Amino acid sequence: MIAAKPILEAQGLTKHFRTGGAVSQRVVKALQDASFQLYPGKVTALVGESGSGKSTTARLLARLYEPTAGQIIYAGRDTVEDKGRSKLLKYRSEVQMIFQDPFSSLNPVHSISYHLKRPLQIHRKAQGRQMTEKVHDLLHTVALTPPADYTPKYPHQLSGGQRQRVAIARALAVEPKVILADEPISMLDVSIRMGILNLMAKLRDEQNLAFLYVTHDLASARYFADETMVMYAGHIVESGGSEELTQDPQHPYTQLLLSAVPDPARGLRTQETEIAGEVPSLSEVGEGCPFAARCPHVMSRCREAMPPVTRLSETRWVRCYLFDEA
Amino acid sequence: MRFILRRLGFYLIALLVSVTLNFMIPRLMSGDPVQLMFARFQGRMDPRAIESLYETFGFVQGPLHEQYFTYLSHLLQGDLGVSIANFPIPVTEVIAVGLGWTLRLVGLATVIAFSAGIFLGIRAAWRRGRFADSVILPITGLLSAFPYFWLAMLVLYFFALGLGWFPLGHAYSLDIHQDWSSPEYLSSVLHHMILPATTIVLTAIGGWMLGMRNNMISVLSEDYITMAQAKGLSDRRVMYTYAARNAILPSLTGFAMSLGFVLGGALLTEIVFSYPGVGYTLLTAVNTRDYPLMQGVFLMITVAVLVANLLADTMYVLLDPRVRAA
Amino acid sequence: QDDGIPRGGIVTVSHEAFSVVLRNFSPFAPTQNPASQAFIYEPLMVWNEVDGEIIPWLATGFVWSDDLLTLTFNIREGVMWNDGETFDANDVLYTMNLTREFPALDRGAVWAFLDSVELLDDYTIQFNLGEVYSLADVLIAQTRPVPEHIWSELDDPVTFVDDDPVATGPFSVVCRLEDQVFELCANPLYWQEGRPYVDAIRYPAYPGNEQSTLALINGDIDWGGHFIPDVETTYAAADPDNFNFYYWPGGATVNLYMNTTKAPYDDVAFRRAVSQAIDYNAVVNIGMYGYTIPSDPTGLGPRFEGWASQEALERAAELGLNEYAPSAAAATLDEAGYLDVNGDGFRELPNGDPMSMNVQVVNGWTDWVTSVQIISQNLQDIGVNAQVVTPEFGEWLNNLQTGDYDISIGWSSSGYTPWNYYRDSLDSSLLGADNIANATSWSRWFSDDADALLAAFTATADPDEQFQVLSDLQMLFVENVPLVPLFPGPTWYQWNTQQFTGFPTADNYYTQGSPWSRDSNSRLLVAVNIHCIDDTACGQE
Amino acid sequence: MTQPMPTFDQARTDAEPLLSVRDLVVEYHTQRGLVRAADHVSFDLHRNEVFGLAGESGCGKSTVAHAITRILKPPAHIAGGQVLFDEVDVLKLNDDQLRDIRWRRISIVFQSAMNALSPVLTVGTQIADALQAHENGTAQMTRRQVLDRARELLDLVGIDPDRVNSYPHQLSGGMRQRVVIAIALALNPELIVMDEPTTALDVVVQKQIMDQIRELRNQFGFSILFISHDLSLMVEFSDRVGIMYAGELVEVAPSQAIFNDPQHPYTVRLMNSFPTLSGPRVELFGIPGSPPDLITPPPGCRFHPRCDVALAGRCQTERPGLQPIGARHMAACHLLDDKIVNKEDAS
Amino acid sequence: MSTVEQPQTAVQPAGATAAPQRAFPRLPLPNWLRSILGNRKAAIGLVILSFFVFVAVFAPLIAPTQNPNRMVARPVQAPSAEYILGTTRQGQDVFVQIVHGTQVSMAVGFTTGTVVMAIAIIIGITAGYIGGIFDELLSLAMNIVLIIPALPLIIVVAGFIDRPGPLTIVVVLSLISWAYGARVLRAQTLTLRNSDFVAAARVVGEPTWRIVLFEILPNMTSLVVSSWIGAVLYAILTQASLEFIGLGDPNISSWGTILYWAQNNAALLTNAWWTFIPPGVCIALVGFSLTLINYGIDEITNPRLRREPKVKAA
Ligand SMILES: Nc1ncnc2c1ncn2[C@@H]1O[C@H](COP(=O)(O)OP(=O)(O)OP(=O)(O)O)[C@@H](O)[C@H]1O
Ligand SMILES: Nc1ncnc2c1ncn2[C@@H]1O[C@H](COP(=O)(O)OP(=O)(O)OP(=O)(O)O)[C@@H](O)[C@H]1O
Ligand SMILES: [Mg+2]
Ligand SMILES: [Mg+2]
Repeated sequence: MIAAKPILEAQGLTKHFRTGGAVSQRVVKALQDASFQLYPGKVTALVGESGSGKSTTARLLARLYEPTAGQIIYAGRDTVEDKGRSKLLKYRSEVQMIFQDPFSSLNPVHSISYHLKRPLQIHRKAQGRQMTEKVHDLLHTVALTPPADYTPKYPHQLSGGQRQRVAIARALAVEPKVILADEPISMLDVSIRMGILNLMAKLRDEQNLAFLYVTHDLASARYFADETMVMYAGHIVESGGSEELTQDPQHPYTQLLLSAVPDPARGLRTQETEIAGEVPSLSEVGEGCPFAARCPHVMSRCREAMPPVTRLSETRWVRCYLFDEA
Repeated sequence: MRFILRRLGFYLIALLVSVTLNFMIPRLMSGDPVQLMFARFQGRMDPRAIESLYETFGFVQGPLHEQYFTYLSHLLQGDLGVSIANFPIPVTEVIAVGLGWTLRLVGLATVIAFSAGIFLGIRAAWRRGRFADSVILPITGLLSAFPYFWLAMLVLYFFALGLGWFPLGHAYSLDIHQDWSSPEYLSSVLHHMILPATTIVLTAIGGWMLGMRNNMISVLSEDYITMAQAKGLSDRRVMYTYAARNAILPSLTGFAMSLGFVLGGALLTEIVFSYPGVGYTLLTAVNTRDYPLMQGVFLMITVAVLVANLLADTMYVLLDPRVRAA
Repeated sequence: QDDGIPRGGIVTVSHEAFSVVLRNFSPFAPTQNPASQAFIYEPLMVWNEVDGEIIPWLATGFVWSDDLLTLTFNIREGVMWNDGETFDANDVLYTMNLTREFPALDRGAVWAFLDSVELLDDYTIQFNLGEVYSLADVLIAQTRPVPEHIWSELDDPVTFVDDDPVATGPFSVVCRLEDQVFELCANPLYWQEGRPYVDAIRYPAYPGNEQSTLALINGDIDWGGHFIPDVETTYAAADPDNFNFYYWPGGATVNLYMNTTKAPYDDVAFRRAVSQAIDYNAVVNIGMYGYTIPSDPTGLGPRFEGWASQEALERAAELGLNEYAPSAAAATLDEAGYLDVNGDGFRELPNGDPMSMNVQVVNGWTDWVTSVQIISQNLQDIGVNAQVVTPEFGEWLNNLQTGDYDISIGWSSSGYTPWNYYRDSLDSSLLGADNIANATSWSRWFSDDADALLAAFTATADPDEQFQVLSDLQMLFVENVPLVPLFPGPTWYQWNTQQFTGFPTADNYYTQGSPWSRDSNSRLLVAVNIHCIDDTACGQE
Repeated sequence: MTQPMPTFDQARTDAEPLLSVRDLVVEYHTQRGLVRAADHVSFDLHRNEVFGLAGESGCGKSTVAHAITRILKPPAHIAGGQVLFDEVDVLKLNDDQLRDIRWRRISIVFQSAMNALSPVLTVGTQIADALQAHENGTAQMTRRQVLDRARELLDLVGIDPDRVNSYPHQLSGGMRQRVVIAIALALNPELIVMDEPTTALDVVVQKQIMDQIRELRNQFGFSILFISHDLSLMVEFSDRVGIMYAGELVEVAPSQAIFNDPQHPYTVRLMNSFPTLSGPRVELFGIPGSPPDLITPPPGCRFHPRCDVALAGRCQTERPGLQPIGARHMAACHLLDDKIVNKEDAS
Repeated sequence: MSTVEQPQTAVQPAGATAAPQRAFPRLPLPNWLRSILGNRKAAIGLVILSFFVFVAVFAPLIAPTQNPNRMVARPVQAPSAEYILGTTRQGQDVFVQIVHGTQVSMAVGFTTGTVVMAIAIIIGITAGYIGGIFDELLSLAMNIVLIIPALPLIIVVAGFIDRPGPLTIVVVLSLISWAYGARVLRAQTLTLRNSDFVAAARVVGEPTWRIVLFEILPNMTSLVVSSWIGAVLYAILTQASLEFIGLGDPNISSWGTILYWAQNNAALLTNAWWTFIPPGVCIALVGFSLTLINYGIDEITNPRLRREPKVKAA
């Protein structure tokens, strides 16, 4: 697993949003000091509750936001300073993104073929007659067949799952190496979710793509991702192999999260974990561990500084003083 | 309260801008008021007299910024200068007479139009396709498409000149002495207000009604309305406390914005119904290039609109708890 | 009083547009309520425009010295200010000195020719002129004295807002002043025995003609003075017995001015052709609703009939001036070389350059706008490319004064004699150093002959001599056509005899009837003459 | 949360059902045509039971819930069937009778609490409104008493009672949902219809709320019609589950049976559509295709276009009815006819 | 400056496809006319409007004249076979004036509406899309222009321009009336800017100008159209008012000036109704047709506003 070199890497990635008017500014610390790697042919999941900063992470990597601090290393090179359209265009031909809501990520006024042709044109992947062929190929890849049925349609004429497939096809059009998928299935019906996940898994395997899979559904992370990172209030608190992490959570927050997931297979009504408190507001988090307020094992130093990364194994680390030998 | 403070800040800026605009406009206009006045006497005034008039009128020479600051400092002292056309009466006095009448008439008519429009809008949305919705709504729509003055004149000729039900003009019967404590005078004022106010109401009501109806229809499909109904609340309670309270909010902003419009539009009412007021004063001031008066009226109208907006904002804050916290 | 004249009643007057009442009755206010010019502060003498007589009022008469350099006025005795103080020559002297000290108050511009004023006794005052100026008497006679005992106490008479006037006039008591109406009540101390007959004059606010017309038709107004379209059908027909109107065509002549500093207006032949091209009857009947008559070529009008020079009129007829004769006009242009050489339907300048012109008229002055529309249509008919433009008043005036126009309709001056008409249009001294054409010298047509004649007129008080000078001026005028007289300005005047009588009528037009004329105070004659038709009509309150 | 919940088996199975839905048909009149969002839906709900209704988005779950509480609005229209609540047909009640049972006997918790609370009224007012609208139920309560009761209710759902004066926007999503539940509890109803009460919430909050509901049910013993598309939660929380597909109820069974032994091909595939946290990691497939357009539903069995075991001919033309296939287990599928026969044979 | 932004009724997501699902209003041009005509109100409005557009376009053919204000006949004739709408006090043919007036009034209305919308689009979208301090300033400007009383300002500015006429009116109205549209468009742009499809377009590498023109703008079609119609209506009414109070060019034949002259000639007092009634009715009809079209657009984009189909008794 470690053998391959990471294709995309975040180093100390931090994003602070400034909100409010000129009078009273508030800083939302949406992402703090995040470091992780994405590998070709691997899916890395990012799970956490709503507002914990998952989308922010994905959008930072997609260069939709400028990071406040940190590096985004693509193929060994920091790309944060790459600005201007041509440099970004280069980056974007390698890193693509899929959005949560297939209803709003396709422009209702454009046809499916427009959506697929644009990236081909922008990144000069095809021209003229080739273009149509290429569009059809893409639709084939995402199992929208026969392609000719779909090209003239508009997004509203497709179902959610079909739309999400179009979105995937659009991302694939530029032949990227990395795909950032921000909750790609959460808006879809249960019955079609697996189709999309399986499609992405197929792409990962066939095209050796690296995926960042953002989700709030731990079970799907277990199913789809090779590695999983758990995020809480802007911090990645635990990371490790998906199976390992879900079966044997270490960080108190991960434990809490897992215990909250309804799971009929685990037997009915067995879990009885008292959960108190709520996710802190991101504009109010202080220096310490953001989970301190809810943590059953809280210690005084938890409130003073964010615990450092403690490596538990080759692939596994956690940020919690419970594991800090010092 | 932060909301109100912000708005206050905005009004201050708006005031400054309009004051500046006010200062600039006469300096861009052609036509010298003293020359014009002289011309009106058809050449019988001695040039020496004109010279000294320039001085008396207080035409400040000198660099523009100096003039501007003199203007501002005069304004701060409540000194709007002396009306040229009504020399030597101070502008404030010229305006004072008209402003009261304009505010009374327009204020009353606007409040009536607004309340009636809101009320009818509520009814129309509540009972779709019934009388208010299918008969009154199109009629008010048609009425608001009529040129105001045209409708007003027809009304005047028909009801005042033809049928003699209403007076032909003026704000009160000239046979009654102006005395705000006399019921006879008050009823005369009301009687004289009926026609002009009705025409304003007739042409304005359609907009409010349609806006309110549409907002109301949107609100009615909200879950909280269904929930209120499911709770078994009376129709009245649901309609007013739950639906209308929410639906009125957008109209309220519109209401504030429309005041400037209505105050300005009062000009036509004043002309058609020989009603006293600032609108006509403004028109005369422009025609005679009575700059101080023109500036004064314009400033007064602007201030009145700003104050009305502030009131509407306050209302807004009272009605919408969400902005209170913001 | 047992003169049999019923007393009482409130006469309702409509005059110029105003929408709210303002409290100022100062006789010096640059834009006064016409009321205050006559009914409150009275003049020394009243000039009756209709017969040209000067009627003794606060002064009983005046005498010129033989050298025409001093003028002595006798002030009436027994006149009281409405606060009970006595009025005498001291007040006149005070007023004269006030206007000298504050030029802004010198509305009659008397200090242009006056040297000094001195008191001979309490009821005699002498005016010393710097040079001979034979029109000084009328101008001084119109001075309206203010009470020294009040005005001398003021800080600044120029900005004095006179809301409770102390004056001598028949209606000098401001007994009601509200937002939309003011009333001037009869002065109980008035010097004319038993006058005025009515209790008060009421001025309601009417923002425009439309509104006063409605009120007139409704019988709300007793005495009106404004334009009404189709007055017979709209107004008079509503109550033929009582709703009367008479539009005396004695106002100052309205002219067509041409910018004679530019081609083709510098060419007298062109100007003559314009004079021949206009359909004066259409202008008067359509533009002016038939409320006036076409002007004669000298521009003097019926009021100055006595001054008319037959010689000049004959010459004008010879030249075909002021006659609607399109073919003659065309011929004149042909002859002068204005031909349509390029065949576009419009004539070119004799040198072949295209010729087109804007005819200016003030926006909103609809009677004039229509007149100008007719005129431009007339000019187009003879192949002159004329278009109507309607700048706002300010720009229009500015254009005329700076000479930035082609042709324009415009007013002229009227006065006690026709001299003012010619002086204000032709006197070269009116062209200011800054090239501003003052008064009505907008045609910018000047000549030494004209200047000399104008000076000669005021240098003598001899009627025959003056007549001769004026004849020469008329001849000069028709020969050169510096401007084209269109029609004498009608004076709008309506009266309602449902309640009041005593107004000038068409048959007995004893003086100018309009309640608001700027030129004279003759409405004072009407005001002291109006009375109820009978004791019941005015419903004594 | 000490006592385990009494399961359905321990409940009074023999008693008359509290709610009995019979052949409910609901239609929406739209510009595009008639949408039959509930087509002959029948099920029973017993006292003290949690009955779950699951299915894909748009299959008609909310429609059924709203029909039962009679809060459907135009263009919806109840085209047939009966909703017997305590043996009274709710669909036949007039406005007054309806008002009488509403909230006092049946209350409802909406899908999204954000939208179920008016943003401009305080939480207290909205609770008080429910109390005061039913004077006969809550007697003549004074303003004070009403507010006290509101505070009590908030306390019950684990919210600081001082929040009565808060506005909805001042509360977090979870708190708002609790407020809505508190309002639903206000008059001690016998049945609470819960239409996806936690869908908009995070798992942790969802867990808190579901625990709370469970505890309250222990305390007050009301029945719940529980609607969700989250099958895990559904199975965990409900006693019995009904699976809906395209406006039809295709299978009804105790939740364990649905989870362990689904019978209808749709249920089978649905159960194979979501990954679980525990247990082996098996490959999941989902269901190919998408739910049908209800304006032009497929003839015969509505699931047949997506069904890989559909019988040629019969499934395309003949509509299967809901049939018992085991103890308290019903399903609507032609394939199961054999099973029924088999079972009958066996017995 | 964040004032309270209100949802615009015109932009509510249309539930035309499936109600519980989120869908954006879709108004691609090919269907544009069809959906308008499918709505009864809009269709009636469109028919009335087309009539006037037809009259305006073919005015020279319908009533050939060199100058519609030429005095051609005996004054104040009642409508007759020769003069369908009679003549004015000046002997002008009212029918000819109205026909040519249609041209002027409609031209002013539509030009102004278009200029206003152009300004509103540029300012609204820039403010909404670029955001930051730029947005703060532009929003401030919008709110100020909105709050400053329009008609007085128009009168003052019209006075300042001096030479009145249709062009002046277009310029003045455009300068003053853009703010409302800009505000609405800004709010909508803000929403759209944060939408996923814009983010997706950026990720794909679309340049900013293309995002604004091809991704955002087409999604605001209905909003732009209804604001445009609103602006046209406002321009036509305001033009008439300005001309009526004498701030127009009396030589031009437009509905407002015909009314101005009728008023000056005391048309109602002399019973010359044919000079006063027809222009007013024309304005009202055009105004009403525009209002109807806007109702229609509202209903098309927000299906909730539609009259629901009649439900047959069960
Ligand atoms: N453009 C922005 N401006 C200001 N704050 C933002 C912005 N985008 C996100 N935030 C804030 O940053 C925090 C993290 O947001 P983010 O969208 O990354 O969360 P998330 O984990 O993806 O949540 P969800 O599951 O709801 O999508 C939130 O508090 C959010 O309010
Ligand atoms: N107001 C409406 N007008 C027209 N059709 C409607 C309306 N409301 C719902 N429908 C249709 O009725 C069907 C059932 O809708 P319903 O809301 O009951 O589904 P649901 O199962 O509750 O879905 P979800 O899980 O998304 O809440 C859907 O196909 C929908 O298209
Ligand atoms: Mg997210
Ligand atoms: Mg639902």
